[in-house]
Amino acid sequence: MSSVAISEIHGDSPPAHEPVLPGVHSYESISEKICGIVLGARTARWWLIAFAVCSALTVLFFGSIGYLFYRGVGIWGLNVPVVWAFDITNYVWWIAIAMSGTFISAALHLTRQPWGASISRFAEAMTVFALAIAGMFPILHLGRPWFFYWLTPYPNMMSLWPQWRSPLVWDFFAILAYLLLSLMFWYLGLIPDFATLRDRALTRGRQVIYGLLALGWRGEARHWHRRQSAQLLLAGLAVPLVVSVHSVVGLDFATGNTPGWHSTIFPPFFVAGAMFSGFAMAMTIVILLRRAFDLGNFITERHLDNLAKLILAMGLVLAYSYVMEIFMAWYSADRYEIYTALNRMRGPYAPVYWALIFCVVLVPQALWSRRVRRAPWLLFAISIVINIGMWLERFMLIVTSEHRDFLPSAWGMFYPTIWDWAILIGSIGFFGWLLLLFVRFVPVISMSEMRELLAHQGHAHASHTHERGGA
Amino acid sequence: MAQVFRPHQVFVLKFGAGIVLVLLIAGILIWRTVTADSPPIDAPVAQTPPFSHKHHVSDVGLDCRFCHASVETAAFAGLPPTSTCMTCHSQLFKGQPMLAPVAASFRDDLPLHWIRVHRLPDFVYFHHDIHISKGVGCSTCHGQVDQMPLLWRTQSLEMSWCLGCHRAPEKYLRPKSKVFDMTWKAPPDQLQRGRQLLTEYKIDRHRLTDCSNCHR
Amino acid sequence: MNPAVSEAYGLLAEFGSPAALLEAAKAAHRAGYRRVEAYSPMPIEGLVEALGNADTGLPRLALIGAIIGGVGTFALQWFSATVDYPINVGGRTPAWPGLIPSTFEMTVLGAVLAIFFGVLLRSRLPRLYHPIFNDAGFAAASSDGFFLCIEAADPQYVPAQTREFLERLQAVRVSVIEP
Amino acid sequence: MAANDTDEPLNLDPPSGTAPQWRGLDELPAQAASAAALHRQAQRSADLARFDRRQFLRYTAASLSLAGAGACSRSPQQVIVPYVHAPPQLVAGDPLFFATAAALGGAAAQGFLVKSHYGRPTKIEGNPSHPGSLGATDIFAQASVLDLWDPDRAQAVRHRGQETTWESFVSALSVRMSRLSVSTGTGLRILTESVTSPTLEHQLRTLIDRYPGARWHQYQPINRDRAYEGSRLAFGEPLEARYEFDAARVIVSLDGDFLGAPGVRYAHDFVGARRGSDAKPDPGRLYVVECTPTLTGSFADHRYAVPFGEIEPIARALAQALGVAGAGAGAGAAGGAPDAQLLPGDVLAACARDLKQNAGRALVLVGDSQPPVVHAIAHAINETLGNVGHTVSYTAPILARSDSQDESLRSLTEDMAAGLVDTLIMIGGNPVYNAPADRLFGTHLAKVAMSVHLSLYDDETSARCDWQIPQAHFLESWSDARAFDGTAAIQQPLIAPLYGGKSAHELLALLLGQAATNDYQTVRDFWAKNRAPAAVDAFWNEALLRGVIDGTQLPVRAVACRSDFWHAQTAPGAASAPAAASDPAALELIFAPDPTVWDGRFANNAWLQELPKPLTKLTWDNAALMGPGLAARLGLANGDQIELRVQDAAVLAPVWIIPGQPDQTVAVTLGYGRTHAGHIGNGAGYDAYVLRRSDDPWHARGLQIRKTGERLELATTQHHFSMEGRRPVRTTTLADYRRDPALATADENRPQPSMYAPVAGDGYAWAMSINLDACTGCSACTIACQAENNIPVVGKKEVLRGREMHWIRVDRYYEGEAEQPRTHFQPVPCMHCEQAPCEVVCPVEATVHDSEGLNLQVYNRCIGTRFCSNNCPYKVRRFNFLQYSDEDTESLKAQRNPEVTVRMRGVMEKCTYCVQRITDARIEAEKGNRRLTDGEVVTACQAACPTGAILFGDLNDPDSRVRKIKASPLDYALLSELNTRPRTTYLAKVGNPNPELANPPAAEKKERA
Repeated sequence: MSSVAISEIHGDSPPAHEPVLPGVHSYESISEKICGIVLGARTARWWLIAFAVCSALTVLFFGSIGYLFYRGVGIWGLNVPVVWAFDITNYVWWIAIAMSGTFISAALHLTRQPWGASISRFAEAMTVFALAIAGMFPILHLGRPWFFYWLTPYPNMMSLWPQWRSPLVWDFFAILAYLLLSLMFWYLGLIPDFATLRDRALTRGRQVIYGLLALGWRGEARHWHRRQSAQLLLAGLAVPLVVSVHSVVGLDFATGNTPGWHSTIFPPFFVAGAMFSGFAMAMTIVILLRRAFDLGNFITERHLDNLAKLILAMGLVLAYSYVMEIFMAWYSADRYEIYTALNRMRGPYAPVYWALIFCVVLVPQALWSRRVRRAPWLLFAISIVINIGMWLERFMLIVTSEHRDFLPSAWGMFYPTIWDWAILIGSIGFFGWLLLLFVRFVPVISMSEMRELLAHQGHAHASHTHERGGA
Repeated sequence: MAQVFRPHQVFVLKFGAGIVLVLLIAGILIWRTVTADSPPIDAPVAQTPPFSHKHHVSDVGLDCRFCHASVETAAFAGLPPTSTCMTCHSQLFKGQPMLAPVAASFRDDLPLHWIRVHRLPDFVYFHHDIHISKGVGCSTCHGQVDQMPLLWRTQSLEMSWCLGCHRAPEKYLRPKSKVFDMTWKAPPDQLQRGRQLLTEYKIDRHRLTDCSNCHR
Repeated sequence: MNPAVSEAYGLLAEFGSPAALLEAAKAAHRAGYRRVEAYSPMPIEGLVEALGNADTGLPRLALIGAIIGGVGTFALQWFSATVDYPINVGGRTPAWPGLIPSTFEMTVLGAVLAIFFGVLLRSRLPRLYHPIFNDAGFAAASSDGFFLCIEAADPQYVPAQTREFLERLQAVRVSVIEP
Repeated sequence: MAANDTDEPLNLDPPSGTAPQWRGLDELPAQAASAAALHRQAQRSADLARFDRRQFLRYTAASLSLAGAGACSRSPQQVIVPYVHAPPQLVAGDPLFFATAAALGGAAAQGFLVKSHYGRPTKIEGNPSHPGSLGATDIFAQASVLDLWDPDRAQAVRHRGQETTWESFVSALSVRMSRLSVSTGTGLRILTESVTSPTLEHQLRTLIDRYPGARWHQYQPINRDRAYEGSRLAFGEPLEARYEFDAARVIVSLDGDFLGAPGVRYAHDFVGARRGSDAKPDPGRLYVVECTPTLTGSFADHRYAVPFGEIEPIARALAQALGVAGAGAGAGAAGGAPDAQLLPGDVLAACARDLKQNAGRALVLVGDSQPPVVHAIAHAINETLGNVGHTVSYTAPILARSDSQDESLRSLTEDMAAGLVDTLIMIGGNPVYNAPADRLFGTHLAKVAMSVHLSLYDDETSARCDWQIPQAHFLESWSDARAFDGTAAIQQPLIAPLYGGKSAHELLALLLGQAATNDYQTVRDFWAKNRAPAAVDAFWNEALLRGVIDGTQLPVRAVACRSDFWHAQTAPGAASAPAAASDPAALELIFAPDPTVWDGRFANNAWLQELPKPLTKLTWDNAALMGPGLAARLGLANGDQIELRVQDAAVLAPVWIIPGQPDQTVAVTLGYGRTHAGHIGNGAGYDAYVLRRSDDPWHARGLQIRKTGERLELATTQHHFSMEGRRPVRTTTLADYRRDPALATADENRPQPSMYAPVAGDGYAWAMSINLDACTGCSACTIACQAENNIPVVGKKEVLRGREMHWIRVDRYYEGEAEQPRTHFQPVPCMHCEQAPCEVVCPVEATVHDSEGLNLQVYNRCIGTRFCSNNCPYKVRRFNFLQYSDEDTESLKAQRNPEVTVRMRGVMEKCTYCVQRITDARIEAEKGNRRLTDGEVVTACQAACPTGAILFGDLNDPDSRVRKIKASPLDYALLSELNTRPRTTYLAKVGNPNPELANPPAAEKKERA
């Protein structure tokens, strides 16, 4: 289909418009550059250091999980009334980060944004990894995790089924569908690049590994054709799915009667929040990669600029929903809702609330400035702040609602323990660990799509001359 | 370029994958058999002394309640104290080596140890008395004990199995007179008889599948 | 004719640019060749049409998968909650809206699985060994080579003439593929 | 018994507690081989490891019931006769109920029906036919079953710490006794606590007759010296005042906490009269003047907080206002004092008028800690008002001896100091720990040649004694005890001593040289004494069956009040009370028994340690209680550590701020800071006995407070005490109620519409009603529930995290300003909502409804998402964040109720309406093809509640009490606006303030507004 796009690219990109791929490129140079990162003989020092750090954190992560399974969720600071805290906060945070990847590449795919090509690949990778981690938390947070499979409907000796009306069951299916779709979407895109790697690999070992991964891809026209229509279909399915997944996450709370949760605004609110933090995380990683492998030619400032605009837009949507939340509380005239709203601003967790307002509402406003949007390191800093802010937002949302609900006699407080932190930090380390492996052994940018882009540019150019010739 | 994979290598790969798959399935099956509850269904369980229900029920003609005295009155059917055995065996087959453990137990006030054949998990609360009084026969759950030289389990005793009856009791209910009848077989018009019994016994069908019926 | 040649898998012609390959494919089709395959490092517009039969059949598969996933899930929920083991949960009788989210997710998943495996099956992938790889230069097909292969199985395939035909299409290079 | 070794105990699970099933026992080896048998059992307990829990329980059941049988077969003809007609209130079924009685904490006895599972006492219920119980129990009774199984109990005879045998003690003692007998016992001293056991009294007196030189001392820290002294002042002889609260309309309590004291009868009578019939409240009026908040004060219609010393002047002023003969004279110097100084406004006058109007139906009572003269004044007032014979009557003391225990201890310690004590035998008690500091009991104890301590625990006193003899728990030994009205009851054991413990009777029998006789023989002989031998068996069986001995109630005595006491020396505490009042800086300290560990004897009882103290909601600690004003003045906050110094004694204590406490008074509770209590009690709290002095044991003046700067973590189960205008507790006043019965519940709209079709059912519909007007906050329900449902104890650290597990908690709210707060208690179990929010969010159907309206929690299906807890607006669900239930301690397993699953970690749990009791009862009924009748199912909390505040029954039964009571206009649902449609509802509280009093408590203002 992207070939169909040619004319349109030509159409909606006036000559003045800077090209997506500046600098001279040939099909060969693309393969050269990108395969170089993977097949390059020596590993960069920064990579080794980063990998060591992340490995340590990964060990911490799984160590903590081991202890968690051994002792029980009591090692966290949970209690009644606050039965959910870091566990679910991390879950929502990670699944929101997962949002961007599939969504970005799918959306870009559908809207045929040529500039998406260079960022969709690791955006998808990011999704898969974040989702894998997000998917762990619903299991980790269980009192008896070894029975998590009771959420699946299968004929059993108890003749029991899941309780279909529980949002947790919806969650289960949502994550399942989302994870599989992301994986397949990602892998479908990877196959031809694996083939390229297979054919350029110098060592037998790599030939075999990449050969297996490439499934014997040989670039047949019909295969290309099917793959493309498949990608298009998957992209088309991905968008509604992603929206539904985060709506379901929102429903996890909205279906509860806890003041501060029981609100119809939640599903869209969560979708917006997810896009927001997803884009922010994408930004973080884009900038790092760009710097690490100096991909400035593939990931241009225009990419960053567009991404920044998206973040700004989502930030505004989010800010709006915060206002609406408070308005709804007041408008509902519900004693409990109102109290919760006020308690967030003045209660024991007020610092968290104001911190997140700063991170999520105020900071992104800097993106109005074009100069900021073009300054990678500023963007990087902002994206980090946003990520932190979004974590705080989920924490605030969950804990402040729980800790003071209906009966004053049952009010309580939550204080995190060392294990709460260990698992949060560990999960981040594990994410980094996966990403590092990814950038080292998988092409970070889709070579086939790059080639397409190149072809289009060439073609566009050609068509210009042709017209002149005709005149 | 050279082929990355030669045909025979491809074959090896496929074959290997096949092997792995087979091993996986085998592993699961083994695991299930290893972790299955013991004693397994239909496997006679050796006891000391080698008590024979067949002998005591069909040959001697003892009633279940002679030994399982509280089956009608309590949750637990009850196992007989040694003294019950001795009511007869202080006279009959006195010297038999087979009966030595019983005599010893009676003499030294050391209880006999029977191996449990029908066991339910901790969290399941089963009451014999109510089942008996509502016309559920012994053999429905315990099988034809009178034909068992050594006792064995004939039913899975899993929740789904329990539900089988609790959802459709009419298939199994008997008239009171037949409860202890080992040879009872469902008559052709059981369903209709069963429904009559349901009303006669005042059984509230709704309750039967309540979780609280067995779990507390 | 030379048996050695006739036992070949086919003739492989390499072209300099996507455009050239496209032209060659069209020409081959016009010339009546039907067992023709084009290989390129990226998708090329019109190539499939040029070779004939552009139908992927994937949308149909997707639809079937979606229906199975959706209807199946809804039916399962309805059956288990109202027929198999109806349980009083929160004093609320089972209502369909509560069953929709899972149904939707599974509808999508059904379609996704159908599409993914549809692609692989219809493309006969994975296929690790393929004669085409026997050609030393074919590695370029995954980075900057554009190839057209007329298979020996083609009824019109006559080694000498076919090679001549291909060379006429300004192929950079034409070589025989060992079976 | 063999059967019991299998999974299915036979002999001990009969249809109901009738005699025949003990046929099982006859199958036991008749010869007393129980020790040997037990031993063998113990050896076999190696096998226990591979048994699952219930197998284990039944296994122990076997061994223990064998032990129990052994107990009975100590002499072959002994037979325990179980209860014949278990009252309908009690669940029939496998377990047996045995009647017994005990005087816990040395107070008046309560009668019990102890539930025995296959020979293991697992649960204590009240004995309806026992006057001291009437079917209910207090927290101590409920928790005492845990003491029985406490692995920390003294388990062996010890000589100077070395484990030895009973025989060696016997020989050592006999040597000494033979020497003492020469000197007619000079130098032999017995120290007991208050004795209510007629048999024990008889034995002791016999001993004294036998050895004229010997002496019997008695001391316990919480004693009634001052009450008896007061009656001696008033009537010339020590008498027991017996109150008839059900006849009293207007009650004035001067620092008297009759609702908080051990025992349940007074609470039952008081509330019973107040509640009226079918929730048509007809409350009398209760005035309370007290020095620190108590349950009684919390219940009062008018409560006033005054310093300790002001009680006496108030009493005198009241007497004067009532024109009591002789009042106005005397030391209080309150003669002409205008009561304005003492109580706000014209309270005294109004109160006096109220009393006058209700003369004969009024009652004035005084707390045991108040000086004797105050008691005397109260007696005088009651006489003047003609209350005697109606609301109060007088009998001989129920205690064997009513002379001053402080005095008795003084003489003992002095003799010890003088080296006059050769052999000291202590029966129970823990004087080294709880004797007044200035008696230096511990130091002098060293001068005693041979000291023997018979006690449940190897405690502080045991550590300083030559001999420590493990005492048999009251569930392990025979004895008898008197109730508050003197009615005697036999204390019969349910099980052989687990650790070879000895009873007081056995020890005394030994001293008397009757080594052969056991406590069974002793007790039986005592009661057989003046009966025809033929009649004895019948009498004995009857006594054991009913749990009371008829005709033992003490006769009422006619009394005449003297008028010479008005000049009696006032207690030092009150000497210059006005001065204290005038100088706000002068601080005073008052002592009170701890609400849950009492005088320290229950310090090792985990249930009581974790039971939130009714008013402070503190667990595992005692604190120094002070009012907000004082705290503000000293710049102290909750948990700040302070040094309390009285003269040269000082302790470090954490501060706890409590509204309604006078600003110059700091209150400390006794019973903490134990060093030899056991794993549970050691190191919890601080020891307030250090500050206690014999000259004024209840009160100390000249208290100095120093802030150390340290902070201590106090584990409280409720952090927020204001209702935030949400009105979980609804109150009204009698006046308002008469005007508009529904006023308190007016703003409720029930039932709200629902989108779902109602789930109909013609079966049972279980429901509960909790009458807030009857709830005194005593928390007996909480402990009863814990005992019935195997609820684990989590420990201080977990409580600090907010993870306590109680299925029914008693919430406490304050209304009004901090100086004069109104206090409300609200027991909150699971509401069993018909439209339960918790169920819809559970992904695995672990919490669902059953057809009788129970909101079930299926532990074995629960995977622990905790979403249900989130969605429970009442937060009554409890989660096993860690492995809380003890899986290692065998004896604790034996205590558990085999009818209830023991929960593992990671599982949610909550109140089940005692589904096990419902099921057992239903099965019994269905076997008879009949429907359950009202009162056949009683939940554990309901059974324990002294005031019948909790009512449980079937809503579909047209004439069930619960259905009737829910028709009351006072009936309301908690958070009804959420439309959860709870099956548990509440009855609003109806106060009855005196219309004359200008300033009704703030709360009522609120209500009207």
